[in-house]
Amino acid sequence: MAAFQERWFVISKTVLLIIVLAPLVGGLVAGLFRRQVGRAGAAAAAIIGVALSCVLSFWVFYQLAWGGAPVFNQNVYTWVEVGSFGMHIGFLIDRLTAMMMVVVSFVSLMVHIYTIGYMADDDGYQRFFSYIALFTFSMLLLCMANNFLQLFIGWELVGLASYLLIGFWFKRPSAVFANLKAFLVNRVGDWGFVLGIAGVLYWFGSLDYAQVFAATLDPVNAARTVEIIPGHPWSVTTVICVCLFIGAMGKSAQVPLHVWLPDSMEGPTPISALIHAATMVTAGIFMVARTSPLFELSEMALSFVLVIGATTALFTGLIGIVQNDIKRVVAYSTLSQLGYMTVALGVSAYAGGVYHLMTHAFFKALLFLGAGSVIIAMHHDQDMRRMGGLAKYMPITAITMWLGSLALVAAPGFSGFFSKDLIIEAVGESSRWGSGYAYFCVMAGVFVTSLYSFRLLYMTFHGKERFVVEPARGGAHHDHEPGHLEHPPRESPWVITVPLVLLAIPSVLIGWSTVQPMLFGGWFGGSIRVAPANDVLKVLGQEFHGPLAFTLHGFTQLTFWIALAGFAVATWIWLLNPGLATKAKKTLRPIYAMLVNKYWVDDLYRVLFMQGGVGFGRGLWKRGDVGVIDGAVNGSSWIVARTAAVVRWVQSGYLYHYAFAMIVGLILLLGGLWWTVARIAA
Amino acid sequence: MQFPHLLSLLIWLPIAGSIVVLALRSRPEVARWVSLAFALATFLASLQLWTGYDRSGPLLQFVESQPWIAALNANYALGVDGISVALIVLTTLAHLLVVISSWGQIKDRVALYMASMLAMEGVLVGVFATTDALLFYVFFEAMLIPMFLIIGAWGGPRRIYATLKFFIYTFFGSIFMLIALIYLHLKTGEFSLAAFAAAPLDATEQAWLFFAFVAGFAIKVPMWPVHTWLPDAHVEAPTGGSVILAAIMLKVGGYGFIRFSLPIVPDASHEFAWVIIASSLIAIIYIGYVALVQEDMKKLVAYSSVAHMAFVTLGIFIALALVRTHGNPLGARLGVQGAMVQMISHGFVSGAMFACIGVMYDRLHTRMIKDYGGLSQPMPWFAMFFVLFSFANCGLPGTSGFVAEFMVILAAFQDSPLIALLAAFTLVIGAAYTLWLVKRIVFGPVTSERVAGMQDLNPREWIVLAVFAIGVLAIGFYPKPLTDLMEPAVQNLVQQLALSKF
Amino acid sequence: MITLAHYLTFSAVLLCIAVAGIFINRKNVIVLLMALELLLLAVNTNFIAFSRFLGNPDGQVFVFFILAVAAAEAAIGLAILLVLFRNRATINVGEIDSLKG
Amino acid sequence: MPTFNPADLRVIAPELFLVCSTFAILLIDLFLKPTQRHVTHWLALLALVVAGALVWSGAPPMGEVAAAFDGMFLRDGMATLLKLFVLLTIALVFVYSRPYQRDRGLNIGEFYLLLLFAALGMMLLISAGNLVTVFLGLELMALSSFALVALNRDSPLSSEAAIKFFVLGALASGLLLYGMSMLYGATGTLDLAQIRAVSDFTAGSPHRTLLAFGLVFLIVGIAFEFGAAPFHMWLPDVYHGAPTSITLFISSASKLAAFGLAYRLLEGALGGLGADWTFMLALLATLSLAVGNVIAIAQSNLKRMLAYSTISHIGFALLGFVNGTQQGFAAALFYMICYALMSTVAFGIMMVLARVGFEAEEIDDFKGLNQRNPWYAGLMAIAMFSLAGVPPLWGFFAKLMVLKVAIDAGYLWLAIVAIIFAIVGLFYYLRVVKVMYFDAPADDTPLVAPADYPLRWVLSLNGLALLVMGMAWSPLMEWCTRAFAVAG
Repeated sequence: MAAFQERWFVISKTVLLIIVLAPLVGGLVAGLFRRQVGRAGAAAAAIIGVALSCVLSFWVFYQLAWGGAPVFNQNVYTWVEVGSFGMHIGFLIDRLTAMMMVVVSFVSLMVHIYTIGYMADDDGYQRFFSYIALFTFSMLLLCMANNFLQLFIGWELVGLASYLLIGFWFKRPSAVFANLKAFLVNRVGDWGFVLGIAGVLYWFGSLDYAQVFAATLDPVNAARTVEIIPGHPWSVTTVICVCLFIGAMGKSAQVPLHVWLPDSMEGPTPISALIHAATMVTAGIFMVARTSPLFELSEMALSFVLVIGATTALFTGLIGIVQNDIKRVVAYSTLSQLGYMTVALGVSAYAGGVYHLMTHAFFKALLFLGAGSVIIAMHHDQDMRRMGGLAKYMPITAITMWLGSLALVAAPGFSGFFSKDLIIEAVGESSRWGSGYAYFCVMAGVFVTSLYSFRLLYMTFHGKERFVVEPARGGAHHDHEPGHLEHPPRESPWVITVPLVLLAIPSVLIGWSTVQPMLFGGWFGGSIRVAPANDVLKVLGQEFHGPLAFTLHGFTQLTFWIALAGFAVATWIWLLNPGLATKAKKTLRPIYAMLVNKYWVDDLYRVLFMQGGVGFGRGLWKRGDVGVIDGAVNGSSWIVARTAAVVRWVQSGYLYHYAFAMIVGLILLLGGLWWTVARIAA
Repeated sequence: MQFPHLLSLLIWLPIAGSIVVLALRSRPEVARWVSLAFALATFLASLQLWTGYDRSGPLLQFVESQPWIAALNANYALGVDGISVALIVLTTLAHLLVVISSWGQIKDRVALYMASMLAMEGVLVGVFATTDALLFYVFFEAMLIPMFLIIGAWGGPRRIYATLKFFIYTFFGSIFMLIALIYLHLKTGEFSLAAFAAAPLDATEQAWLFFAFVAGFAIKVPMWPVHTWLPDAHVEAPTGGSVILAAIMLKVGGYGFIRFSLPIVPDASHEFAWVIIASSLIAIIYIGYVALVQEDMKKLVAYSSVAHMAFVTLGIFIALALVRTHGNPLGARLGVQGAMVQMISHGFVSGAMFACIGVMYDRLHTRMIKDYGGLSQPMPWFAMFFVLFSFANCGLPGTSGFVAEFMVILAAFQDSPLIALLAAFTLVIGAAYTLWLVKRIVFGPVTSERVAGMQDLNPREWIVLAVFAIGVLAIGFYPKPLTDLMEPAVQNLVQQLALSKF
Repeated sequence: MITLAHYLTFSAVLLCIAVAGIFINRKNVIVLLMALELLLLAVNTNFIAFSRFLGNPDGQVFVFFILAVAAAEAAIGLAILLVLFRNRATINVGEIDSLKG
Repeated sequence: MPTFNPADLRVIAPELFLVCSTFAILLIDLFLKPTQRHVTHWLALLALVVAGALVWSGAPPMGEVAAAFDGMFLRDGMATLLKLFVLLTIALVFVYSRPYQRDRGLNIGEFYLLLLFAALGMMLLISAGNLVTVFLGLELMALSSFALVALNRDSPLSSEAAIKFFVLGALASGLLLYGMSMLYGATGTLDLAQIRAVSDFTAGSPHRTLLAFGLVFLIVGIAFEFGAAPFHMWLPDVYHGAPTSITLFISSASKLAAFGLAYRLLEGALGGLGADWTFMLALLATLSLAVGNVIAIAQSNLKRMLAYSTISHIGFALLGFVNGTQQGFAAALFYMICYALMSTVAFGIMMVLARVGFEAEEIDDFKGLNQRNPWYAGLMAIAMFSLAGVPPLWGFFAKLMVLKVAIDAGYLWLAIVAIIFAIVGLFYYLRVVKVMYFDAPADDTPLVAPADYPLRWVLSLNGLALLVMGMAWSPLMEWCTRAFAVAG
């Protein structure tokens, strides 16, 4: 029995390798052998791979959560070894990782299945499967890393997958613009991230999590400072954490590096759900939680995190109110929710952040997939102004979207309620610099979230039908005007609705069973380290008396009433009084303009970095390289050639000039003689 | 069983091949096959270096030595350490690929082209294999001749300007190095690198020698601001020439820094490391911006080569600062290793990029970015390779480009976070110019009828690009065999750096 | 009293006249030949004077050689002059400038 | 009391043989019909070969000097080496120019005889131990050269070149003689070794001023023979105007002989004034490098370009002289030999390509040569790269050696000047390669070399030698070094 226990409840490296590699293999088969395996084969390969890793992830999760398996921390192979700097590829599997693995592989599996239906008509079917399988591989690599190197490798590879998927419809100029933008903005974050990693290696002497986190316990390391600008000693942990967090800002789309995420909606909807809502964008959150021992050492870095997160939570949510593209609304909602998670990190409620990450992954994936379902029904039209009243045509989608939205607005009892309310309360508890501002932002954010969520539901599923159904006029399938459908919208096939339902279940229920252990029960164990003085969750935990009590208590909270106010306003404007919105638009023109133009941040970046960069480059090229450097190079050869052309006429052809030259030479030599004699005499 | 004079074989086999090929000028088809046979034989022979090299110590291996010039006490002395082995294998591989890829590209004076390539191969192997400074110099300069011919005879419209610029520019730099070598010879009475390294030199001497070496190697690398020959040479060179130029010839500069500047004038190298570091950082940022706005894709990749090679010089000279100023030999090793990996990696990546551009050029006969667009539709395989190499070019993990840049940035941080900050800007700007290129060429709607009619890769091109891709990915995912190969040599070098010559 | 210095000065003056004759003359090649003879005369004067004042006959022997060679030189010079005249119909120094640059 | 010693005849056996055979050829040639001119050709070659054999076989052991006629005639290691190469280059002139001369109706006895006389003069000059023999050798060489330049009697350019060469040459030898008279006046002897003995101990004496004054004039003469700036003015015009075969001779054998002249006078006679003449030579070297390399760029005529290139090479060779030691002379001699054999290739190929009515002397005449005749294009490219001093060709190592000795002597600045101008010079050599390889031929027909197999083979060997010597020049360099062992 003991032997069985040992075998059964010890995480095996082979299993982990299969978890990581199965999607990769599936992806490679789907991608490289697309002709040989065909559409069905590619889908099967990718899905089998992801399903395998999903099942095994659940198994590992089970081993850790209930089987009492010890934390797994082993290197698979050494990547580079320079003296005692070893850089490895390896796995650290603790509960935090296991949770991420489950979330990633489960959502990914759902999306894979959904894709069968969503992409059914697309020429790039196999390619799509290979990309999302590749993404799953990369994301798992990222989550399961036991060191910063592998974290960064996964980090960049998910960026690659995101790039490829945003630009999946590469014939669309907007898509290839968006994927470039996404990658470059992420690279700005990575610029910081890589410096953070360099700092970790330099000051902690290793890239291995375990060694680094052990070293953070040494007060010497915590107190160390560096003077990057002479005369200003900064704590090295602050430098490292700020740098790392800049990476997270890129990947998790925090202000001011958020600009790529709305544009990334150019990609097919399944990947918006998978990458740009559930998993990849939360990598930054995960990374901060993972490196909590470092962040805990720097109050300043956490304040930075807090302020950035709070700003993102409120201000990107506001933009969501004025969007008409259904996916963009959800995208801005994602930005806002990422802000919430970041705020949680900023107040040291790492578990809260991660918890919200998990619940958000489910309901946001649900919302995106639901939006995708709507989009299919509308024949790839995403404009909500041409929807309305869809609930009666596609009930499953409508219901699941409602459930997801309720989770999003933190309706008591839904999963989002547990995670978000706790974040807000944790902010309220915190006394960190910036927490006042953050508290205001997250509170206001509740209203905003409620507003845009219900606006979306009303504009899409309820009210007047704003599309026209007209039978096919013999034209090709795609060439009809926006808002004109050949046949009435209809519910999506099962490959689409089943994932919706499967995602709706955790969106609604998961909070009940998990909130107690994960947030207050120390479920994460050593994965997350919080300094006792910062532990706001512990304070909250003292008042926590089970999920039911918490839910009931939720109805009495300010946040609930704020959300309800948002619901009321949304109902008033978009359901009961259509036309009010237009009026409001006119009266609040400056604010509306600001929101529609996304605070002009995109324009600023375009002028400053795109046009500015190109102009700067052209200046350097034309003035610097061609003008100065080549000017000097070609100029010197020009001077030589000119000199030659002139000096050659000293050779005039006349004998007497030649003789004269000899006499000059003679005199020169006599001069030389005089000079040497004088020198010798001296 | 090891061939007794393996290094000599690697030098002279291709040169002999070039003579044989030259004799076949009236039969181009035979000339192609014969050159392929020679290139393949050389490559296979060079694999023996890889397998037979004893990785346990820094000693030179496969040593050969014959008296060469009694009057100067110069020897025909060969010997390799891990760094040389890696570069030699890269050289023979790149030449093999070039011979294959130029199969259909070169139709005029095939024998002369192939002969130039083979001669170049021998000379380049010689550069990396010799341990005698004079012999090094001879090889160092001799490589100009075949490249001069290749660019001038098979190049683009401005080939004459480009090839003369290339030749005179590089000659200009190296001739100062010659003076330095003569000076060292007069000082030591020998030409062996070991003797030079052991020569006592005071600060003034070292400073002069250092700048003489810099003149030679910086132009070859090329470093800012003496890089302007490279874009012109690349743009005009035929594909094979560009590949060799980028993949191998530029490495000679970095190799020279490792073999000459660091061991012979360590103190001056340390004193003036800031010059090189500053120049490297300027190259990374300035050249990045310049690359961004290029309209000619070869020029773009050429500029990106300059920026990438800056990581080589940065890694090498950061090491000095680390050893001497910070007493951090471990960081120094990381920097030098990074620089060396960058040399190999850049060999694959830039070689592959130029091969890709060659594929496009063969079809449309233009290198202007605006003439392309939406290639992924007519040429999906090509698009896949091109995107892969582009990501390698901007240092995506999993490709070789990442390994080196990562290591150099890590090392640079140990010297100064500010240097690392500037160096790491390559993450942004490198991605910007590379991926913008990808966006304009590979993605988007097909821009013209001519693009729509482009054929996807033929098997020959496919093989070449696949080999490059394997190299890029292998180093990217598992660089350890490569770094292990070079580690003893790097360690030895760093130990030497710590020793001042005063 | 005529000293060595006088001879040397004399020969130096001859030399200067000869040289001047070569590079100031812009007319006739024959004059050049004459100037060259003058040059050799300056040298001969030097040798004889030195020989006389050193009491060493070697210099005078040398002078005989110089005279003999000068004759040969003049012969060749005139021959070339003839060829030149035949080809160009001029012996004006100022017109002999097709080779230049 | 000096008496005639029959053993002296053994010392001058090569010269004696050459004199006798030249006269014999002179007589034989009188009786030959123009169609039988090849007899003269082969006899002349035979004479050179036998003379060479005699030089070689009778050579004194290295480091020893065999003197004849009271030291008027010296036979040392340097003489042996230099004479062999002089004879070799003249033999090359014969071989290379036969078709060229024949095509132009210049394959006449005078050509061979004058060259043989010039060879004799050079040998005498090289072995001179006395100012008289220096003078005689020099004049024999110079007078023959004047006549050779005018050999093509119908060419206005040739005659113009000849008259310029003659007037300036006579001026230079006049000035040289004037300098010799000063030497004589200062030392009371015409014997080089005795002058040397005096010159070694003149510091502070009034003789010294006189010697130094004479030295200046000697240097004028030497520089003229070399063609060092600013005494180079004759050189481009003569190269250009003379038939290519004669240009070949002047650029190769004459320059070797000039080395002999310089060595005998500067080191043999005035070694004690080394400090004075090294500086003057350094000045000349600088000027030569500058003038030669810069003006060559502007040339469109290959012969003229090579003339300026010669001037620059003389500048390089003088770098060896400024060292003023055994090593320095050895390097300079090595350089001159190398240069002579490079220029034989270049001019040889020009003659191979020339046709009746077509001189192949404009650079543009070489357009697309690679397509028309790849072999000679290759040889020409080798010659050009070698002249430019690009490794692994011989020319590079010659430059290396002189740079080395110059730096060794403390003339670092001069070495740097030299390399900077070498870069300038690179441009015009590369231009020739560019024209041959990169330009389209004006005429696509293959250009076949004359069916003269000795010419083809020897020229090819000569060209390949530049490549092979790049790897195996060590023995020759050692020979050069030993040639100067204890010679002074």
